[in-house]
Amino acid sequence: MMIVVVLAMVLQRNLFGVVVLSGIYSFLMATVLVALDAVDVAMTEAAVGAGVSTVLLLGAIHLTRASEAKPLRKPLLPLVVALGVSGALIYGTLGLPAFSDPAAPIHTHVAPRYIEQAVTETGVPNVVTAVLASYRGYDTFGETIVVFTAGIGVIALLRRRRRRD
Amino acid sequence: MISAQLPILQVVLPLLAAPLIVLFRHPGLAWLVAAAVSWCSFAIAVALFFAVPAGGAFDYALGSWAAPWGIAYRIDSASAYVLVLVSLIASVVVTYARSSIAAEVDRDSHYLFYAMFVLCLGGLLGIAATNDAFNLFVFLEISSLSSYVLIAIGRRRRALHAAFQYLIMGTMGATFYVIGVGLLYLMTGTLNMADMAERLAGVSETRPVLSALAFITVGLSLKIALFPLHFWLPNAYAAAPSVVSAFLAGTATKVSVYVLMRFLFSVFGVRLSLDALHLFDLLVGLSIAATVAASLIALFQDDLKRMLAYSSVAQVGYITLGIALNNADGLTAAVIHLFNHGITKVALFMLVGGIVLRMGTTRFSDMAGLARRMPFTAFGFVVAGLSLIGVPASAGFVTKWYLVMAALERAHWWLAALVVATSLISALYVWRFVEMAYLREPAGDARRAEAPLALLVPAWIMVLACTYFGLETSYSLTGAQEAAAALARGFR
Amino acid sequence: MTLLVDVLSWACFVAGGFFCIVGAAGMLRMPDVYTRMHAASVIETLGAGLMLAGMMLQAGLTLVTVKLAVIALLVMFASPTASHALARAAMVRGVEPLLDRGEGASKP
Amino acid sequence: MLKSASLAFFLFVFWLLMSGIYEPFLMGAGLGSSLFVVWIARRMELVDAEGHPAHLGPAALTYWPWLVKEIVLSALAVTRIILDPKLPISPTLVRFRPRQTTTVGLVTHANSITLTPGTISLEVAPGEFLVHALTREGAQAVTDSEMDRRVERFEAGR
Amino acid sequence: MSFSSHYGYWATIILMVLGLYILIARGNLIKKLVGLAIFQTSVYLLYIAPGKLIGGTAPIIAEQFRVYSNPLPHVLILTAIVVGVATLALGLALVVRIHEAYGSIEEDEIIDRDGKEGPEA
Amino acid sequence: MSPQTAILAALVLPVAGAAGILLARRRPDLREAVTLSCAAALFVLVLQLLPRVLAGERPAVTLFQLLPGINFAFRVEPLGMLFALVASGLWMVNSLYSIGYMRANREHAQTRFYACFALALACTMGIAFSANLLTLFLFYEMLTLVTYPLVTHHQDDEARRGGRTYMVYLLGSSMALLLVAVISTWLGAGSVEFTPGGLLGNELSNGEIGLLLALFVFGIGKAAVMPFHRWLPAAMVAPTPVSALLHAVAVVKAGVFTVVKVIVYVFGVERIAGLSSVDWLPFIAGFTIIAASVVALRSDNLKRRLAYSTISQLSYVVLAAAILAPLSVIGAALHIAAHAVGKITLFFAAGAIYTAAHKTQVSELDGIGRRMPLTMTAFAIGAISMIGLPPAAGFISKWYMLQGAVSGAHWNAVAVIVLSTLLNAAYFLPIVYRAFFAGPAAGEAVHGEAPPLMVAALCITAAATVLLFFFPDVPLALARLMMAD
Amino acid sequence: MRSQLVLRVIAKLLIPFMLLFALYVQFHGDFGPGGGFQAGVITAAAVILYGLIYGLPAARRLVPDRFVESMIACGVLLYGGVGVAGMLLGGNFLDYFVLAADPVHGQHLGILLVELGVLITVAGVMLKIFYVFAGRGRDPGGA
Amino acid sequence: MYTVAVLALLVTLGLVLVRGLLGPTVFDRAQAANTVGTAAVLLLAVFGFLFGRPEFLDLAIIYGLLNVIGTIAVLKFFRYGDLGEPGEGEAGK
Ligand code: NA
Ligand code: NA
Repeated sequence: MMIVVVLAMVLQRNLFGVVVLSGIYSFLMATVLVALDAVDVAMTEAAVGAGVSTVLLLGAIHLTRASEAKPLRKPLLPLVVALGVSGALIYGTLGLPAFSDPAAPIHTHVAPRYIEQAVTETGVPNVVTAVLASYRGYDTFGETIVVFTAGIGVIALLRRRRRRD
Repeated sequence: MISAQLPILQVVLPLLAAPLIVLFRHPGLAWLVAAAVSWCSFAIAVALFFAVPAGGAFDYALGSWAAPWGIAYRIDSASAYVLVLVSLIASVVVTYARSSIAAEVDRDSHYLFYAMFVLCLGGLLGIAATNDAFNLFVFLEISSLSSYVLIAIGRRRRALHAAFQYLIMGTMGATFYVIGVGLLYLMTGTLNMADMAERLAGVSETRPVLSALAFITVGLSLKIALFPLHFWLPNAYAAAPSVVSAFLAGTATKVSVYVLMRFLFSVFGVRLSLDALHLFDLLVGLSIAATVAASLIALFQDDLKRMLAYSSVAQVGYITLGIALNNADGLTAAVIHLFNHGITKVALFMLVGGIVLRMGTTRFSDMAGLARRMPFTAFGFVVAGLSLIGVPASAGFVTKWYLVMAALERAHWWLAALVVATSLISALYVWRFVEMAYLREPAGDARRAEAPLALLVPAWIMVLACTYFGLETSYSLTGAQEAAAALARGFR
Repeated sequence: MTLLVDVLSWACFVAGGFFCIVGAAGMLRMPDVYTRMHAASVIETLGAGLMLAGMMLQAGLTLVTVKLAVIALLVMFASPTASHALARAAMVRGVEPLLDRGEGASKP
Repeated sequence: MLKSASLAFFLFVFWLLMSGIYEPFLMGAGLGSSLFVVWIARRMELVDAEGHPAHLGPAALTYWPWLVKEIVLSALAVTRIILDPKLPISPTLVRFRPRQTTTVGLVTHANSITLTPGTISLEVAPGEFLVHALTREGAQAVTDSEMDRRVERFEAGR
Repeated sequence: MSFSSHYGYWATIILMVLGLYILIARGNLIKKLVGLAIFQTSVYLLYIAPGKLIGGTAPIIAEQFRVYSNPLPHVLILTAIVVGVATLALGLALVVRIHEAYGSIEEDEIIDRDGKEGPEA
Repeated sequence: MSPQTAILAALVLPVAGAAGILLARRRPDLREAVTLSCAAALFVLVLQLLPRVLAGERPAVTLFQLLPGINFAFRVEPLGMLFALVASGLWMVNSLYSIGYMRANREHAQTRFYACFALALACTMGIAFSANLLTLFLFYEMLTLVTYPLVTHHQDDEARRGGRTYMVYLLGSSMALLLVAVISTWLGAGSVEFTPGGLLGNELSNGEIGLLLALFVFGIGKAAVMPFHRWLPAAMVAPTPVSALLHAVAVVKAGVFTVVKVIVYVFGVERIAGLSSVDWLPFIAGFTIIAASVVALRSDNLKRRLAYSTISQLSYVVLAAAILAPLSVIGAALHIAAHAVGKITLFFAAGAIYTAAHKTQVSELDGIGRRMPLTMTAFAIGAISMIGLPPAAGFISKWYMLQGAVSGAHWNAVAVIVLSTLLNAAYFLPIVYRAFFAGPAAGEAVHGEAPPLMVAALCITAAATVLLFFFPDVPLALARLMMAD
Repeated sequence: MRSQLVLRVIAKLLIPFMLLFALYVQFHGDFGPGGGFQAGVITAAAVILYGLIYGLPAARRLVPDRFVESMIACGVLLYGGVGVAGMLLGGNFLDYFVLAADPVHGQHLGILLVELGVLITVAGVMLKIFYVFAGRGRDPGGA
Repeated sequence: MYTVAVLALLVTLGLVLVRGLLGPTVFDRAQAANTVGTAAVLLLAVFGFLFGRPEFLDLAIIYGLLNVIGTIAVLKFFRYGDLGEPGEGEAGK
């Protein structure tokens, strides 16, 4: 279903339509994420995909224009690149452990400690929060900096110049 | 007590300086803060650089969580080397920035510029310091996002599109990297690079690992601007404010190269990365293509900054060639060229900044008689240009020396000759400048208008550094050799 | 007792699912934006309501029911508002409604 | 002020119902958050009869069940139309004058119309509603509706 | 029931191909950014799908559950999402500026306009 | 003064001189006084070292580490001593001449000219005294760079073109070949120190030695072995004192000096004598000698003819060294000095002709000897030295070369030397003949000798050419010492 | 007083609960899905909704630009401050164990504070981006 | 039991999606997006029961909230071609 949406996005030339479709895509993605037990991620994807991105894209379209010119490029090169990349990934994923294999390295190495110890070590039952804010709190610090950078960057780019052009 | 905190301090100081700068909003104060943290970081990096050989690598557990569970910093000879390079260049550039951006960035954006600058610096230092593959991605993005802004912050409209191109390519590169790290994570269950290297031993030639290698290499090559994935770089460097070109040319691609080396040599291990995939032939081919093609393109540029940018693409070829040669001397050449090319390019871009300030142009044809108008700038450009060529007694020469040694050790005579022959093309474009600046009469106003001292002095410090590190190599070279050894040794 | 609740909520789910599908089918069948909105509102009212009711039955008198009620309220308040807003926007942007030209149709 | 206190009360109750964890820290956080939100809401000038129609509480008890019944009935009607192979629709626009005087009343009426399948309010203004109906019958039902009367009563707080 | 099978990676791969295709094939800058975003989201499934354990539940510890899915990929992807939206914001800001400067957001037109004027523009 | 101090002073003095010249740029007299006194001081400094070297001392000084295992170091051995003596001595004379030439022709940018000249001398001293290949290479490249502004002095299109050729050939050959050769040496022998008897042990095979030699010989583009000779005529766009410097004192001599030094101190004459893989070198050198002579014969432009003569003469040195007979190597060393004084005389004369008569072509020189008797007499002496006839210095060096060739039974080399002598005569003697015996063309402008400083300079070098024939003791002693080390 | 009516009333009803819900998500991130980022987005969304309905100037009056910029900076500083506090109390950067006498308590406190930092920065950035995008084109002076 | 609901919702989702893809006007798409949102809210709620984790309800609430905002943003965009202008009432039109 998601793939159909994305295909439609490829074809859609009205940028507004693309935005709406990307909102739908986000909803679907979030649903799938919930099905995969990633509730925190789903919540974030919902907040970002359905909320922030939509408003951002709408704002940008408002400030520019709403439809795409006819694609002039030849589709061959992009297709080759895309297929090449996917080929590499197919090659790689074919050797991965089977889905939901409890003996896979990711389930046996670092993660068990989080699940077994996080509550006693941090007192936080949501392991995702515990890992996010404490075990890998530095990543989240970096993430906050990324958000900060984007915010300040947008200010820097779109602040009004005293002297216009 | 405080010395144990040095690894994190040098990264966090710039990062935390950014919000302070945003709070202050005052351009002068912003500069002061940015300069202070840059120099602090430099001092810390130097301290670490000298402490590592004595006391071994520093491990720093963030949040006091032990390594594979928490994020760890690890400063060994290689990372210390890169930290020194980045913070040195940042310190000199930020000192220079004050007068330079006055001409190229609106005054009420200055504080934003400095905020972005320290963010970029912190991001780059974080990349070099971290031992966690995903944390590396986060810091890669910090530095990337801030560099997009830095490129676009000037007044040239070209910069906008260049920054956009860079954003697309940079994000693609980073995403490729994340895919690669994801595959590695799925195969090893860990994100800590040392742990990963250890656990990869058991699964080294499986398909996901090879695929991960490919994704990480391609992703980082995008960031490095390895030919033919380079096309974003000339636009970006040419359109950015000079001080930004100087800073990024000296640091951003260098740090990405370091990451590539880290992965190829320390994480995947040479046997896998270079031997199993025939990466050697590919890398050698690309490197030579990069050096020759980009140098030739540089030769025909009508814009001084574009010329320098293409030259950067070419010089990256030397670094990757050193990597591909995959012996002690080759790796030393690659590492030392990070430094040598870093300081050389910084010097050149800083001098160009002075030219932009005084002449308002970087068009080649406007450089006629530049030596008459800006003698010190022109002469500095020539001296740094010689380092770009790799003339003896310049920093660039040391690289050539080791590169040729590495090629000869592998009994590739043709490669050795080719390496040095390609410097000739760089000689040609440097010489184009020489002829233009010295052997032509200025078109219009020929009055002397040298760049202000605030620009000239930092630029000349770098110019002299180009010569100094060509003659006296004990720090740069010993450091590079140790760094190369550390990379090859991995995390053991 | 639990059996009764199960049967009831089962019925709610089946009925809710039915109305959802019908509404969706209506969205496909209807000829223009405005009429499709009518179809959509079947999903948002009866479909959603019955499903939520089924879940509330399952949850019993717990905080989960309260949250379900919050969702129901949200749907109740938000959906008509959104539909109204959309219909208005379409109107203002000049999307002409397909009108029945038979007798008795009042002039807008 | 009274409205603020009432809003704070409602918010806090909302918090407690959502939370389900009744330890002192979280309850304190809930109280603090409620007060904080009230403060912001006052700054936003949201706390007025429109924004916090607490006075309508009792009336809702009689209005809503009726509305639910209406919704079910019209939903069934629309379902029948959709399932009918001929798709017997007769889209109609009607303009009429509602009786409500307050904004809350108008909005309640308008949203009730929209919520009822088969009708959508297009323009909502005091003294003038524009409604799109799926069928002529639906339009008829809206113009001289019981809903109008009931909303009026609801608005009055009865 | 499970929504993803052993071939969960295929979704990743197809999304990635489509995202990359939009990114490279399209000249409209906003469309490019959308493609970039899709390309980035494809990574989410690559990380998260293998973290799922059938019979497991979301990694929020509670009495009645024993098996939990791997929380680490969730944490990583949370960060990746945030990074993605930050990039999107910045990219869109650039697009807006580009539109103001060039009057167009089609790459070909922009390159055209750059070509006509010297490098000084 | 200790010899170490003298070595360093010899390096620093010209640099300081250049700085002084720049500082005195507003006062031409002071500037030229600085140049002259600097040149004299340098000569004295170098002379100071001479007795010690002759006494068998090898003063050395090490400054710092360039690369691990390779220092920035100097060591004075006889060949370097000889080269330094020639270079510093001729700088004095050249300075005298330059002052006259530059003033008479009202050249622009004279400060730059003198400063670069001084810097070139500093590089030359560096080359002469280098203790190892890398240090030598460093100064070798710097010499290219500092002479570039001299070559392009006129700053017109022709100068730019010439300068470009100059740079491409010299920088190109040295970077692509010489550097590789140096590094190969380092890798092969583990050292780049100049060692009496050669530093190559038995690490390299016959073929590798041949390849290495080729890298060196062609990499040292300044030696102008064909096909790396094109830069030399191209550099003729420069003012005549520069040509004199390039062709007599600094650049080309640095080239052949390096070739000889490499053969003697890197390969070792005895080590490679008899190796089949080095046999090609005499042929290349011989070919260069003959071919360049033929080109010279066909050139009407005087400076161009001199330039091709230089190419030919340089290959004498290469040929002599390549024969690998001790006597011929001595001849090679001597020829560095002999050719220097002779060729500088010729160029001085050419410059004097240009200054006084504004003539550049051989065919215009009819009867000029009557107006400029001193100049043309000096020219004749220089020509005799080039041909290798007594009583000029060229005879001595050629004599040693022939002796070496004969003793080693290199009959090809003998034939080349004989044939080229004839060719030399064929392109030099007609000039002398025209100058003194042909009648001047009608309507010739009346002129006399060039300015006295120029004439004085060329008389001094002409005299030196003759004196060196009669008193070859010092160069000969140094050349013998080199072989005896 | 025409078409905005429905939206205005609904927004008035909704916004306070949205804000409270944001804080709920923030404080319950330890126990369920949610945390600083999501809470920040919802907070900003509430203000954005206000701005959409009552106009950008009203939103700017409510949360002025300077204040938003300070928020952006302060959130990061709060997060970093917790990290530095860990260092000053004898631990490593972001060491929460040392924040309180009881290590688990310290962890709890640390997590709470850094999540708050995230909330503040994210809300500020989202809001600022909305201001900048929405305000471009017509209203002079801003940013 | 929940499976029935999930299946029904998925079918609904699919059908609505088709409308979203077909358009033809942007308002059709927006309506479709809104309905997808509603269906997603329900789906998430059902998931909560299916997996026995009521935490998901919070998620559903967030969806509901953001769905409204997104739709209103769309309205503002198409009503006024702008996101930041005050409503007509405030502007005093
Ligand atoms: Na959380
Ligand atoms: Na309705």
